[in-house]
Amino acid sequence: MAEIIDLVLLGMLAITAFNIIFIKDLFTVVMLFGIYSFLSALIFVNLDAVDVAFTEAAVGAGISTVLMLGTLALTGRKEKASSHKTILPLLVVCVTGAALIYGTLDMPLFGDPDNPAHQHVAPRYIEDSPQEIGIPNMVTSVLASYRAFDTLGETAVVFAAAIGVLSLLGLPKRDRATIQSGLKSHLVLRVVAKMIIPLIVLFALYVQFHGDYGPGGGFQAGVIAAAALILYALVFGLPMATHVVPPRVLKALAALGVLIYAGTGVVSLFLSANFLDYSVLAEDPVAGQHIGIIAIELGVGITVFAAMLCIFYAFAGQTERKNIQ
Amino acid sequence: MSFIVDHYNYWIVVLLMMMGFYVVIAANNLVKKIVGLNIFQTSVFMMYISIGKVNGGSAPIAAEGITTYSNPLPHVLILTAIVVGVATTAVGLALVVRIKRAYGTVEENEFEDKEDLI
Amino acid sequence: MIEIISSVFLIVGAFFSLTGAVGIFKFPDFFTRVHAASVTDSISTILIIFGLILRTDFDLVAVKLLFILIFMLLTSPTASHALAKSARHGGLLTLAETRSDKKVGDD
Amino acid sequence: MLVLSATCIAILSVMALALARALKADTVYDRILGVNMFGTKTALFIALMGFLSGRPDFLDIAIVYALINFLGMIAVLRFFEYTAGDENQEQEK
Repeated sequence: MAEIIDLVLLGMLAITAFNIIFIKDLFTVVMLFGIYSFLSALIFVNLDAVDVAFTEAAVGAGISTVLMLGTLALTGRKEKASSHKTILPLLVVCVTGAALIYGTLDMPLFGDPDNPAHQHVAPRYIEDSPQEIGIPNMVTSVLASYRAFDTLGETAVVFAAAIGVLSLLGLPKRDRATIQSGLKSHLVLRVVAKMIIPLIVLFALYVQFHGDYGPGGGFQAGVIAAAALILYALVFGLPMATHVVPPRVLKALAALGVLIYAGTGVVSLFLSANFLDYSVLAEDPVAGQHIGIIAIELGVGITVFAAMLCIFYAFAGQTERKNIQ
Repeated sequence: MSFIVDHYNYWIVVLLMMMGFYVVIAANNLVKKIVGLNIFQTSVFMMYISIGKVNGGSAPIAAEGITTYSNPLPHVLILTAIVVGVATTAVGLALVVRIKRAYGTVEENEFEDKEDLI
Repeated sequence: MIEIISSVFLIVGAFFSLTGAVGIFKFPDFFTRVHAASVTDSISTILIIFGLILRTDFDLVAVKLLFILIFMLLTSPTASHALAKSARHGGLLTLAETRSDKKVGDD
Repeated sequence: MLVLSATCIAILSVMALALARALKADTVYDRILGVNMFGTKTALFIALMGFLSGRPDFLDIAIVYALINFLGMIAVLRFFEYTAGDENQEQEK
């Protein structure tokens, strides 16, 4: 059954991607890209990667689509006819594809338990991490403890991307609240949005702190919390949203998250252990690991939330500015 | 037959990668190029996750009565890669917005006529 | 017994969602198509989620399913409503209106 | 188990039909309708898949799907209201 589902989903994915190539209306392209993200997340669920699916659904389908729509609002939705010759790109792509397919012939079989990728460190993570770290979700323990350096780097990249977008576009001024925006005429929508936004924030908190036991964690929780405020901004207008969470606070929060993460590492340094080795944070090493993971997941969540919301504010601020002119 | 069953996942992933790659090099519009880049990126993610799958395995969250788990390592790598991917996409889109403001167009072939404006 | 009830719920829910999918192709104009999609969406969500709840041990999983149900029952009709309103606002006409327009045009 | 599989296949075919609608649509609103239907059915499909694989504790993903689908719809509507004004202005010019 899982194989059939996999095949059908991959087929739909290929059809969607194939259509994206030929459609000239960029708005449709972005909508299809949303479907594409949803489908790939479904495939991740089917291949047992629940955490990855969680992230792809929230980030890929949610935030990417919103940002792309914001860009389209500024740049126009029609793609002009291409002047490129299509032969050369097609040739390059076919040669690359043929080389890769030739490469896959030597790949280990799909789903084979003797695959070399499963022989090296994975057995250790699977067998020892529930005892060593004390939490059932192996992805979280690898992400936040064994490979904590890597995750620190990723968090810093997200932070840097937010800085990059801000330096390119700038944040909206806070007291420009005079412009009319938001979906004023949709009364039902406004009422329902008011009802579900608290639910979303609650769910984000659940994901943040339940990430040790089920799928979830700081990355996903940050994005979901940002999605709640993006929804608020879309329905009630950007000025209202910047009133609730001012951009100034977001800048501080984005830095604070990275600081919490790195600070946890420094604390463990002071307790005469390695950087980001949480075992010394409490008397019992397992409890120490747990404290450390909660702390750094919190840092990740705060940074991702603030960075995503900053990026959204920057794009939304641009569209509002265009509206005035 | 078993050869196809053992490899079809990789082949479709390569196909998706080719489509994304084609959009990146053949499309004129910068926004579409970024969409293509995202398709390419997702296909790479799928490749990793396919490698991590174990037949008869289950999601790598410890539970009673389950003995085989899929490999958690690719999941970790891809989880962070997705978030970083959207962050870089955001930077790319921000650049597109600035290009639109500076040149008045996001079509690649129209920049050449406007080079003297810089 | 519970198993059978749950199966009935699931099958009826799947049937309704299939009718909805047929509806978005077969109905003549956009507003009837929204109708087909949104009504069957709600009913099939209710039936399938209830069918699944009966298969749980009534623990956290059942609560999560209920949460999904509440969430989807709030958002899905709202989205359909907003979409239809937006289409109306954007100047889309119903089939009857298009016909009467044509008649006026013919005269 | 058989019933679950059958329901899964039914939902999967509904998703395929919704995708077809999103790809081949008369108006742009039909396209959005297809995408929206696809999203809600995907959320249901995830819930079903959890039961099918015997680990139903991953329903959080279905919640995220429902949420993101709604967010996407609102973003699209907002985009419409926004660009509609633009097009009117262009016509006036």
